[in-house]
Amino acid sequence: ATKKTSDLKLASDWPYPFHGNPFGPGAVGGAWWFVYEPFAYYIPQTGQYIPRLAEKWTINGSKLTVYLRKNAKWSDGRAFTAQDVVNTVAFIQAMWQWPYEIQTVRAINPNTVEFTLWKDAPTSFMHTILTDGAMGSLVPYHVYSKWYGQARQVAELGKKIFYDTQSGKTVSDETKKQYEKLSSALRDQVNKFSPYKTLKRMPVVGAYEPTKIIQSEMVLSKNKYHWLANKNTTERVVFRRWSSNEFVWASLVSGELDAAHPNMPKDVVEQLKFINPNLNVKTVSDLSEIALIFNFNNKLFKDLNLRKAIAYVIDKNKVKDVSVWQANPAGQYYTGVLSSMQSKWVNSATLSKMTKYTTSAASAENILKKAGYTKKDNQWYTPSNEPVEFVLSVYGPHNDWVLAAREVVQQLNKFGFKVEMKLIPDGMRDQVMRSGEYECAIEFGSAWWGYPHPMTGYARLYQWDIANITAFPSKEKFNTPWGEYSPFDLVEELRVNINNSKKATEIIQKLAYITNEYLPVVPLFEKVLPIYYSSARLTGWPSAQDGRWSLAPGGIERLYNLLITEGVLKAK
Amino acid sequence: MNSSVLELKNVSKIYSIGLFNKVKKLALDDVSLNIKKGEKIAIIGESGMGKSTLAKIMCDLETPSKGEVYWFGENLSKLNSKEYKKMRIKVQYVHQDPYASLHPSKDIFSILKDPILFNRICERHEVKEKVEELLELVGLTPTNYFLNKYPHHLSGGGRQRLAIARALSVNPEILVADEPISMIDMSLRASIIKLLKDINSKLNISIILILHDIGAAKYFAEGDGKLIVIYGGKIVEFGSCDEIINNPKHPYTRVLISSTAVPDPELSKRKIVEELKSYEPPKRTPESQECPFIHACNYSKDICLKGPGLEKVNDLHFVSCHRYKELPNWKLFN
Amino acid sequence: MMKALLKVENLSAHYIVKEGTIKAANNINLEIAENSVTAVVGESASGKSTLIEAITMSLPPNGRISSGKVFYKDNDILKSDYEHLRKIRWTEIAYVPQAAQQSLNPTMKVIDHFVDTVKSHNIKWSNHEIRERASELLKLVRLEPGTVLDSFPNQLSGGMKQRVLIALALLFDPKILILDEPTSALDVITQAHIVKLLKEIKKNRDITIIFITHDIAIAAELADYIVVIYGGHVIEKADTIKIFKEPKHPYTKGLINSIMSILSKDDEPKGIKGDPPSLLNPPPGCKFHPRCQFASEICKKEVPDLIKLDDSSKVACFLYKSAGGDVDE
Amino acid sequence: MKFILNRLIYLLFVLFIAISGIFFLINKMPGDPAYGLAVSISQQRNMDINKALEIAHQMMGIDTGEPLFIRYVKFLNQFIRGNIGYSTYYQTTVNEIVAKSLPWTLLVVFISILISFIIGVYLGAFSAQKRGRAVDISISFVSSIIQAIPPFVLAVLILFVGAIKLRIIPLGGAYPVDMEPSLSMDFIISVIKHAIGPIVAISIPQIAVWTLAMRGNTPQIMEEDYIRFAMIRGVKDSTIARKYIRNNAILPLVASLAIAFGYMLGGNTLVESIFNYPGIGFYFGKAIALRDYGLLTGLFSLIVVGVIIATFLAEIIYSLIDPRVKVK
Amino acid sequence: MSELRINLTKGISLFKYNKKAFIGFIIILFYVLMAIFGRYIVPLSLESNFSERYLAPSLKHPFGTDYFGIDIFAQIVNGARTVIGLSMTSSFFAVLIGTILGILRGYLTGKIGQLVDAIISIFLVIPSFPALLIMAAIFADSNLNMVQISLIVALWLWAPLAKQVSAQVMSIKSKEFIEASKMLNMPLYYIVFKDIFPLVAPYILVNFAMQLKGAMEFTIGLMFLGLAKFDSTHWGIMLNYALYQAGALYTPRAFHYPFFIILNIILLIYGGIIFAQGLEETFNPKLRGHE
Ligand SMILES: Nc1ncnc2c1ncn2[C@@H]1O[C@H](COP(=O)(O)OP(=O)(O)OP(=O)(O)O)[C@@H](O)[C@H]1O
Ligand SMILES: Nc1ncnc2c1ncn2[C@@H]1O[C@H](COP(=O)(O)OP(=O)(O)OP(=O)(O)O)[C@@H](O)[C@H]1O
Ligand SMILES: [Mg+2]
Ligand SMILES: [Mg+2]
Repeated sequence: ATKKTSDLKLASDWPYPFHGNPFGPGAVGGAWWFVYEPFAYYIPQTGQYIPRLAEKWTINGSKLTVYLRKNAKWSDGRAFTAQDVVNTVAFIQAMWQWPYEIQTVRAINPNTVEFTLWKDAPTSFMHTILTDGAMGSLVPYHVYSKWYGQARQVAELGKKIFYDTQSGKTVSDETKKQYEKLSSALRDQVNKFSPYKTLKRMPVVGAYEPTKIIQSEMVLSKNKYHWLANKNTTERVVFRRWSSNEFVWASLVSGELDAAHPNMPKDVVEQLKFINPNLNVKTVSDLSEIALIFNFNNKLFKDLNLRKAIAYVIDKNKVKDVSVWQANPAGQYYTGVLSSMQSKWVNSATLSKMTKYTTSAASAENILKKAGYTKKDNQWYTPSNEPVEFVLSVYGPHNDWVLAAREVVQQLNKFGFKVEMKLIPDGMRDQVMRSGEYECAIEFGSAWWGYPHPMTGYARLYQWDIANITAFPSKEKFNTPWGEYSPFDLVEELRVNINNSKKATEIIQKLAYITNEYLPVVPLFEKVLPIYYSSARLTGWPSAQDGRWSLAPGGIERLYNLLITEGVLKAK
Repeated sequence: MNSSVLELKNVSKIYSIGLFNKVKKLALDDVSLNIKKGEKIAIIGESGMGKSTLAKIMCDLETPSKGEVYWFGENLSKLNSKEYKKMRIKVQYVHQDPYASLHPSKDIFSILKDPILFNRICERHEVKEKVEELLELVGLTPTNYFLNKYPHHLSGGGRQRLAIARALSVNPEILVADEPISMIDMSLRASIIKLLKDINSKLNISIILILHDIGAAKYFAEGDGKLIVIYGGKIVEFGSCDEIINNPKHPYTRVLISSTAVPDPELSKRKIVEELKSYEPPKRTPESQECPFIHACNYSKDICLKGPGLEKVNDLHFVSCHRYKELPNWKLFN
Repeated sequence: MMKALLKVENLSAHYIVKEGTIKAANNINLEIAENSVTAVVGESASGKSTLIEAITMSLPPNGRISSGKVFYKDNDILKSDYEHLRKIRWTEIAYVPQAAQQSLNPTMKVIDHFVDTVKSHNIKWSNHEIRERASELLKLVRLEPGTVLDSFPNQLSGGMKQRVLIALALLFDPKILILDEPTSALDVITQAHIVKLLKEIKKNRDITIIFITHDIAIAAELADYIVVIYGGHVIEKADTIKIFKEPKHPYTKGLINSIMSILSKDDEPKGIKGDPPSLLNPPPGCKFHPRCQFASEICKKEVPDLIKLDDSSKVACFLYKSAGGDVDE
Repeated sequence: MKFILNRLIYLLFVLFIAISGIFFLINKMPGDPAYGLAVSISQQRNMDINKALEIAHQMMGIDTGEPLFIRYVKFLNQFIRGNIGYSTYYQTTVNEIVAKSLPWTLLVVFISILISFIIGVYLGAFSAQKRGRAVDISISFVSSIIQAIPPFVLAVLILFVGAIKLRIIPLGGAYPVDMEPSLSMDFIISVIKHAIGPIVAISIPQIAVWTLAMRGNTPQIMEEDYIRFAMIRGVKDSTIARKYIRNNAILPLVASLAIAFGYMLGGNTLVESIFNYPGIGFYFGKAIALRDYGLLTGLFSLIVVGVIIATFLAEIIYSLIDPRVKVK
Repeated sequence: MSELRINLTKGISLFKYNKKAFIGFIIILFYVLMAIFGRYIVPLSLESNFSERYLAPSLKHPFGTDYFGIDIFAQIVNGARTVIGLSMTSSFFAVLIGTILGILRGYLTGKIGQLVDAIISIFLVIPSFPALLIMAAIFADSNLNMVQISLIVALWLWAPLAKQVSAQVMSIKSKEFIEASKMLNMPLYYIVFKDIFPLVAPYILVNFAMQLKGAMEFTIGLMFLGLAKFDSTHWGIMLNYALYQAGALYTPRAFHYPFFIILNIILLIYGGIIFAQGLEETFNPKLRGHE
């Protein structure tokens, strides 16, 4: 039997991040963006929104009004309406205790929904509502209507508790207990109901519906009711299980994948391109940087001089070479703004005030000597005459990190620090990091996931993950040319003023200065996604300059979905 | 003088064997026995009849399933460990297989020295002397030649002598030897029996010798020795050796005697050997009531279904057979 | 003396081991008369089995025949090729080796041993015929064919196994039946029974029997002729009556003297002093001289020849002078 | 019967202790099964990881507050009912995962053992017969070398050569997604094709094991008296080799066979992961990496049960074939 | 009876008779010497030089260079220390535990014997590699020293040996010379150490050589899992870099990279295997056949 080869073949792991229909066993994993659709896609490189489920939207203070696409349909042919959006929000608020930032959601008419944000919600949350695939199309009302009332009840109660807690009011145990009771009752029922099993299908609003899942492969079939169905010529998307990088390399060589984004050593890339000349590669910033992070509870690293010395010693280019050779090496300034975006956010006047970290052992030595460190037999000692000696932890399963760590260790040892390396075993990264059982480590430094803006990165450095992990005293005030500021407060201020670009830029200058001078982390390189795509069976891959590639970080399938639904990418 | 050194009272032994431990085997059936100091006793019977079991129970290497064992008048099961330890070395056992009963990687000196030292038989500096004395006693001479040899340097007979020497090293009063000659060359067997006889007369040690060769038993127990014939775990005939050999009463004893080869080609042609009804060993279970020999015996009757007890023929002779009086007169040759 | 069916000339065999060579059979000369029973007697490790194995060409892999001839029906067996040998084995010469207890394949039923043997000799008997024949033979050795044929070896007792082997040996009515220690692992009563059985076989069939024993008393009961082996040498051979009446060689005398018999009266049996010789480093001269009370200087240096004393007896000892003056063959 | 019963009770006791041990060991493992989900939530929603973890716990139904002992009692209670656990990651019962994956593992293990046993026994017997000659020396040399190769290296090499260089075996999976499981020829062929990689990877070291075992066993058998007696009887060499030598040399291996089978149930993690083959081992590897305690405990216990059953069978087989234990 | 003819004295003149044991011994000795002295002879520079990666074997780099441009030969020689050290100590502990518990199980009867038997059975039925993985996860952060790590590895290696030893001891225990010792009032320690131990010693020695393989595999695993301090010259880690990180299989010019690592691993384990085989043949003459 000859089969039409209008398949897109990809690799992914599942059931990440959710289980099939989010409320029932099954699996979608990497199929997420094919199956669910956000109201719009956002192209970080151009700052453009591409409308998807929404035709347009308006923002009015804390109100977001979304006008739904009239021809959007579920894959079982039912129309997609505002009621589905209302239902979805109720369900995810009930089941996931999130996003409570949405205080109310209302169906104004079948094609219009109105979101009202909670008073304390950051305005950036509008962006999240628009671009997050979970917000509108997760829970078909016609399938889950039976539980709508219950979900609503749980969601309202949850919101109430959340708002009360946030505003410092105490919540009675009774309320909490009732909430527990209601929510677990709902959870049980919904989890038991698995559309994939009960209905033998899972109605979705996205361009593809998962139709078959086995351990090694997953098939998505085209939703023929999708609003772009007649442009889309790709009948199926087939995912192979991404079990290991080598596995993906092998599949790329043998042409069993149309696109994938594994890390690949330079020689392997050359070899694969040689064997399979149809293979192209496009590297996109992953909107994150890999950094050396410190545990500030460790006396050693409290000393800024040592951190600065380390920043000088490390040869970023070399690290990048052995780790992810395609990556952008960290620039000469460690501003917390990704180096590929630095020119856009940090102005030259600010840069000129800052320390420039060109690799130089001499500078490092100077700093240390000035600070009272001494060197004997190629080993540095602190002013209190203890050897500078520490362990660098790195998460074992992340190959590129391990390679980077190895190189860093080697360089620091050569300089005269005594550094040992330690692998964090599979599954243990979170545990080790959060418990602070490390001295220094390789981790994501600044990262712009979700909302591609410096604010996201600074929040990570000074308020959330990194701040928590490293115990960097971000609430303390640090000296800047503009006065003393606490970075924690600066981030808060930035969040409030995010839509005021002048004010925001001013704050960013201060944060950049503090980050560069006080080194909460030492960036090593900016991570990139190398996307390997094959033109053997498909045509229409965008040119290398096309801004749409920048959709890839945090959901590379968005890019593929956009390209095939619009009929740009199709079988030869 | 004639004190009892070892006594068995109604001893039985039951083994559980087989895949499911289901098969119960009666290896010894209600055996009573009283051995006096300095006595010589030969126990004979075929393979699997319970000889070794009996010997091991006598030496407390097996515990009886029923009945009691007395050493020097003391019930073994009632002794505390200290008393037991003291008595333990007074009863020694010589194994059948001199290849397995000697540690393969110890030299002769340490084989003999260790038990002497551990049991404080003599002072440390006298040990060598004592060892040489023992070697001399068992005929491993010149002693110097043997001291640092290993068991594998010795012939079977030599090993058996060594095993006897080891048993004697702790000055026992009872020596039980389980078929000590069966793995030894023909030409050396007699001398081992002779050695045991000499030990008995020289050291006044009671010796219980287990054999399946009735000729050797006769050689050993002739004169003042006793003979026990055992079949299917039961004593079938018991008494003075000469008496039994010359006038066996039990049908089994008779078959046993007539079956032994006679080293005389002419006589042997005239020897009368009875055909048995069966050549299989008896299958005895704890429930067995019948005479163990019933299945093979040419004289068995219904009365034999209920086992006979040991009956007195005369002061020196006991037999366990309902029909011993009705048997034809004993003669070995036509 | 009747015509010799099997004639062994100057046969020597040795084993190769790490420490050197073991000369287990040395310059052996034998004649086996048709329809006679010959017992080969000697103590353990004297080379009895080796002699038989050499004659039947069934030495273990490290055994070698260094010289000699073995004539069977005027053909030298040692020169025949393997296939020929395989064919006359069992059909003409059946040899039951020493370890009867382990000589049956534990994974095969008794009947299959018969079947394999028949099939290997390309004899066109149907399975049914083989079974008939096997039953017949088992009855002869007083075994119950019904149960025994379908038993596995470990379900049989030692005596039964020995009898199975004898039945198996009679499968093709061989001319010569060689038995290595057929009774030594058995109890007296079973032993007597097997002896009786062999006597019957000898009486009722045209068969020449050679058997090995270390118990010279058994030989007395069964054999026509006795060959005494010591240290790998034949030291005496004679007919049974003569050997018991007047043993010649000091060793034979000692051997007979060490029998502990129920008949012995005053003359105490006494064993032979000393240990059997090592065949790896044998003493020079007569192998028996270290244990011999009559040993003279010459015994320590030279190996005595086997000399003929009269028609039926030969001895290898310097105490004797050849009757006919000539050395045996 | 009493023996079997005793043995059974004893093994159940061992099972109980082993499983309890496993439970506590696994629950002592640091790490959080919800971490992966939390990371992806926090990335996609631009959210603090701690908050994300809380949500992830909620979503996965993980109650972090429950005391370990209570969980243990619950686990045992369910285990006795044949419900060996719940996978937080796959959000389904372990039984369901086992039902999906065990058949594949059994398929691979069964075929591997069969193939390797047959080949190994033949090679070993052959080698033993040619003892000392060039063939024998090379066979035992190669077998020893194979045993020296770390298993994962072997698997990676087989995958690389078979799937990438020669392209004769598919890259992972048990069957292509386009096929419906059925008894059709096409499906069976494709299943076999997919299983080849793991089978070869498991079989090669196993062949070496059996070869060496058989080769080591045979000389002892060759020395047995019944072999010599058969030769003396004039039995043909081929019959001797087959019925007398090989059949007896195999016997002691048969018991090991059962044990090997038991161990292989769990010993395939590496191979199945490398070949992306959806058997027990694959999920076991996943369970460890993901800290899916429920899945881990369930699978681990299952493997232990397998080993115990195999041991038990081996004991019975052994007592059946060992003449010394046999009752008349 | 024949099992007992094992003779320790044979061990001394062992090499004269057994080529295999000799070769195996030489191989192991070679690596042990490498582990002890290698780093004084072959200096190691871990400085990466990306542009010199995958240089083919030459006089300067006997095994070529790796993905980082570092000399492979130097890394192998210097890494021998961790590899050999860890596996030897692990084997040692495994053998120690196995022997002690095996003898206990074999010798003791009654409740304690059964208890020991149960312990052995439990460790036998728990698959060792996964268990080790879990142990590794548990102890990953405890900064264990080499001895502790070896103990953790040994914990999952000893059980089969204990079983073998206990079987041996049980058969020796029922031997007549033990019975004789008991009758002669010999104390327990005498029976265990003077009577039994010398006879199980050869089995233990054989097992020690065999354990090397298991210990090697386990310790390689442990490094990945972070239980052992990371040593980038550990052969297992090197191999992991070669196969997974650097994708050397996919790069024709990098053939030598995994090749030499695998070669050394195989050679070392092979040494252990044939040493054990040789010992076994020597102590159990039946295995030798007729040669
Ligand atoms: N440990 C045991 N377990 C089970 N059965 C046993 C055991 N020891 C002996 N028997 C059985 O008890 C019976 C008597 O055995 P025993 O060893 O006492 O006989 P024996 O007369 O010494 O025989 P042999 O002449 O062969 O040494 C035999 O049937 C034997 O099979
Ligand atoms: N396969 C062999 N390899 C080495 N030496 C052997 C071999 N078989 C026998 N011998 C040795 O050859 C000598 C003669 O052995 P043989 O078996 O012929 O003696 P035997 O008289 O049959 O003894 P037994 O009465 O014990 O059967 C002995 O020293 C024996 O150890
Ligand atoms: Mg006995
Ligand atoms: Mg013999």
